[in-house]
Amino acid sequence: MSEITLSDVERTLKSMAATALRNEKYFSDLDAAAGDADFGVSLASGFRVIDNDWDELDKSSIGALLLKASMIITSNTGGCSGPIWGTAFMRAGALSREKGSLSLEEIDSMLAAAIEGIQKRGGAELGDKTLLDALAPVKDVVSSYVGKDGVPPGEILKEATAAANEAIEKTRDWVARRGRQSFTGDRSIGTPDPGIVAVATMLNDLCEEFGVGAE
Amino acid sequence: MSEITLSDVERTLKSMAATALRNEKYFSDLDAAAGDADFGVSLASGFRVIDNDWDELDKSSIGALLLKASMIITSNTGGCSGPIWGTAFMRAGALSREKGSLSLEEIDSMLAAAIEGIQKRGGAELGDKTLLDALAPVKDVVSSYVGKDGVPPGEILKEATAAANEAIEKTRDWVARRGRQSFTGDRSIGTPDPGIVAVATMLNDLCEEFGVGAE
Amino acid sequence: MKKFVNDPANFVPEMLEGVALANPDMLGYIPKFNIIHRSDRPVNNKVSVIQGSGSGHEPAHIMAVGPGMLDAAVPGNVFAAPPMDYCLECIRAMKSDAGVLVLINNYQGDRMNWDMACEMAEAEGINVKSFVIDDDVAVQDSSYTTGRRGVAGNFFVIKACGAAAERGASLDELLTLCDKVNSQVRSMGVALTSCTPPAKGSPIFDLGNDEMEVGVGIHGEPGRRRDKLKPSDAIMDEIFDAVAGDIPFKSGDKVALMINGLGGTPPSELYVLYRRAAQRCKDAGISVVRNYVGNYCTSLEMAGASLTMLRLDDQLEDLLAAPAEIATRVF
Amino acid sequence: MKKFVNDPANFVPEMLEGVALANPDMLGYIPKFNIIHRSDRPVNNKVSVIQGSGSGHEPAHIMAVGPGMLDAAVPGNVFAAPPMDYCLECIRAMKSDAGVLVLINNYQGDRMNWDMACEMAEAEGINVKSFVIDDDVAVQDSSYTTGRRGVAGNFFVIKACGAAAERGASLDELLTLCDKVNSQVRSMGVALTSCTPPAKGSPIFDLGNDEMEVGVGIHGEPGRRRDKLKPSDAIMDEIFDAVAGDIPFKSGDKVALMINGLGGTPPSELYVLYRRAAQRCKDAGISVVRNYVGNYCTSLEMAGASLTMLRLDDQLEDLLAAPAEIATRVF
Ligand SMILES: Nc1ncnc2c1ncn2[C@@H]1O[C@H](COP(=O)(O)OP(=O)(O)O)[C@@H](O)[C@H]1O
Ligand SMILES: Nc1ncnc2c1ncn2[C@@H]1O[C@H](COP(=O)(O)OP(=O)(O)O)[C@@H](O)[C@H]1O
Ligand SMILES: [Mg+2]
Ligand SMILES: [Mg+2]
Ligand SMILES: [Mg+2]
Ligand SMILES: [Mg+2]
Repeated sequence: MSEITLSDVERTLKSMAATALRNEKYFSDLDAAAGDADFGVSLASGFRVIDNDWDELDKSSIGALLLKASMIITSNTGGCSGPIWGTAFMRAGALSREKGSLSLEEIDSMLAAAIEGIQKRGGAELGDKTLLDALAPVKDVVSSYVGKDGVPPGEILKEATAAANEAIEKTRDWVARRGRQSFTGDRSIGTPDPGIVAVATMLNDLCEEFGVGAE
Repeated sequence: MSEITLSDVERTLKSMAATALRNEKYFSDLDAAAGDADFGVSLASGFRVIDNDWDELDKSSIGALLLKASMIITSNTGGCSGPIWGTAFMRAGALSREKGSLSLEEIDSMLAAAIEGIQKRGGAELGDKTLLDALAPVKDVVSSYVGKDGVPPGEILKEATAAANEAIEKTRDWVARRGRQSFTGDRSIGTPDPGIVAVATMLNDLCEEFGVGAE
Repeated sequence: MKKFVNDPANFVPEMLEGVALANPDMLGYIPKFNIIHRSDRPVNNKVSVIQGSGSGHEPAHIMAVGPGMLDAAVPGNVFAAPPMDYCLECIRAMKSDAGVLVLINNYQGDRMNWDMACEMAEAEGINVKSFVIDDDVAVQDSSYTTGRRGVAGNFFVIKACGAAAERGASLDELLTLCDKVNSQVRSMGVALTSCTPPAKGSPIFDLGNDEMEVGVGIHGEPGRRRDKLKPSDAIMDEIFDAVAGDIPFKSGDKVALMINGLGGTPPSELYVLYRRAAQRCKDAGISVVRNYVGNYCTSLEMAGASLTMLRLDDQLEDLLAAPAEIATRVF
Repeated sequence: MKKFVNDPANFVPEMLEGVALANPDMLGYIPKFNIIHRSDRPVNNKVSVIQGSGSGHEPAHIMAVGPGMLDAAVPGNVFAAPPMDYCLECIRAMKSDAGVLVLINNYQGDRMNWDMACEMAEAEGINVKSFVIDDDVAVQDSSYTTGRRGVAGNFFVIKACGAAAERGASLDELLTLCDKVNSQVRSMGVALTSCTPPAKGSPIFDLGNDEMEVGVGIHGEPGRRRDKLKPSDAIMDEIFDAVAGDIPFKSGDKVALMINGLGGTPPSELYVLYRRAAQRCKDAGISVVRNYVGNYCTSLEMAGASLTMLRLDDQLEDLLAAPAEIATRVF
């Protein structure tokens, strides 16, 4: 795989912010099914600041940008999403501090660190029906290509996106055990987890951004 | 006209009570259009006691019965309806104290006294879109037969009922100037006054009770 | 009907029983006549201040009974003035050598029942006087001959009279005070939803999702006008103009400012409204020396709010600040 | 959306501005971080007691700030825990040599943001401890790993700690007290309607006309179970059994009994519920020495109510009776 550049990361972050803003209402509505209808608002509140302050953000390195994003999210996002997403960006940023580009192996480590950070922060395990259940299969796809040469990044993104999309359906009938929806117990069965949908939607939009997919 | 007996008055009062009870919800719903939806409940609360305590009521004379009814209504009916209906029965009862039967002329005087009492009590005038606008045409019908011999009471009741029924439609587009509906101003236009409907409904049921009408 | 209710016919008695059970020391309860009264009243050297109106306005008036406020309240059915007998029994129960003051909100039903009861009580030798409150600027068209309604401004009359009575004011002095408060207080309300009397079982009126009722009273009756729902500030601007423009309130005035919730509107929204009202006062040079944000005089669970402004002088400011104690525990 | 709201994005700040404008002397306001605090706090010889959770629970927690209650509150958006920065700034603003006590209701979002903020504050040398409240018996299935929610029982923890802190209790003593209150308090709620967060603009869930949600929390989330609407007494019986059966409360116990309205339920219905709860206590030999009927911890305008029972000993009874002052004026 060719390296992922700072510019790619910038496009990725901008695209994620756009996804969060565009889907603010949709994500909140998803959270209404078994939760408290604030996920879209919360997610958008951090990404809105990233979007607004984009020109002033420190883009001296990939890590600098991700750590700045982490701080913005943590400062501006309430609910579960601030700590969860803020921690993910912090962990990923810590592993890419001075970097101007990333190998697939590095991306794999960053995903692993983000997942581990989220687990530490919120105590969730795989199977608790949280966005971890989308991130883990995404990381698995990335891991499976580490060490394999010549695979275009777009292909990997496409496959990772498919894995996230599958996670939505696969987890739909699970019981939520974390966040506000966990209190409704079995009633979370049958409704997709908003965090998982958000991860998948961001990946789908990324495919669009990088002109991948649409077969 | 033949005389109206104590037994006729008893049947009349029982029939009025039945009408009030049967239409509790309907009369409240009518009051909802421009008022506060309590007319049916209020009217029923007094007549319910009359109905329940029927066997114990003093039926030694027409006046005794009507005064007892007045007391029960006044004690148990809130809102405008307690004072209005209580006063009407009191005035009518005062004119029939020791009587065992009534001439048409006496009935005419009792209606006049009831109307005057209601006006004194609540300050309403004809045209204010209150039950006075049903009672007045009813009294006019009765008055028109005073002194005329040989008219069966049923005929007079029928004509009086028609006058009350007409009052509903005639006053529908008036502006209410008394009671809770008066506060909504012009918005009472187009909805019938619940008090007028109640008077008309009682008369219609009386026709049934006495086997009049149904031509 | 989305309500905690058993048999709707027992709604009011069960509520009153609940109030009595919750305040065994402070309040007395006479079930037969719906009377809630201070258990330490009447006393002979203090005027008894009482009120009775329909139920459905809670905390008014039953939760306004206590030292420095009402001596007794006698509610009727939901939105229906209490029957004459209830009024009369309440006067009798609260009779005092210093007299009984009946505070009546200006509704025909309330007035007629209380007028009859006062007449009877007087005939029994009880010294009783009544005062009629009419603060609602939504109702001012002279063609509506019953005049203005009494709405949340009533609260200020109760508070001022309650405090003055506690300090030994005579019945005549209290009547003068009533007149002063009533002449200086103005209100207007807006409803966003209707409400459902338990006995009716369905909402009194229907309101579209984008509509509001302007100029509502407190009996669930529709307002003077239906309008499109507007942003909160625009709604406050409209009722502020109507209320402040009525006496009118002027630059330099000191006022008590009340945002009264009609029952179903949460405090968050009431404070959004208060913010604008306070800004408008500031812009107009009116100084808010005391404020009230909460549910004081409601229409069951109606969503909506009203604005009340009372112009203060030193006497009124002092009376509003006087201690009082009622059966509502906030902490 | 039937609400008094301007731009929904400004709903919380405008509410807070309203609260600040209404209490210029008593409360300070730090707009950047949604902080409402006693203007005379912090002082160095008293532990500061603070809380921050989502908005939409008013009067909790912003209207619980005042002498004898909270020193500061820091709300997030509607139903969303405040961002970590807000929590940290609140700790900083209230820091005192005696320490800072953070009262957290048991929600993942609240816990994570406060945990992070407390860690950072400690790193700055601030003496801060937190306590997690979880009184909701509706959530007890061990398979739900976040455990019970904190709901209206929170109020009693605030009141007890607020009073004890005022009397000079140390941070450690307060933590012991928190533990005592939390172990003796149980709650459960029922919703008759959903509620509408301003930013969402429509109800969180739909409920049929004859349905209720049993076991709701205070964040507009649905309950544990949907059921047919029942008469008020039957509803109270169900939640009373769940609450009283949990510790369990026993004959001879002294309790504080709270009927908490969820926002859209008027006092009349709350007293109908109280009546039954009081009867049930009496039948069970449980003596109610203090009661609370009103809106303490709400879900915006949700119609519904919860029952909270706190078992009292002399210490708790004394602390609940201690004076307090908050920014809610009831008369
Ligand atoms: N402990 C956790 N670990 C990982 N993800 C979580 C956790 N709790 C919640 N989430 C994710 O966050 C989403 C909900 O976030 P949000 O609505 O902001 O929080 P809350 O549930 O407190 O309202 C869930 O859909 C889930 O994917
Ligand atoms: N002053 C009055 N004089 C005569 N009838 C009246 C008067 N006020 C009201 N009514 C009659 O009473 C009816 C309403 O009664 P009710 O609903 O009990 O009183 P309220 O308007 O106080 O709720 C009206 O429809 C009208 O016919
Ligand atoms: Mg949520
Ligand atoms: Mg009526
Ligand atoms: Mg009425
Ligand atoms: Mg939330």
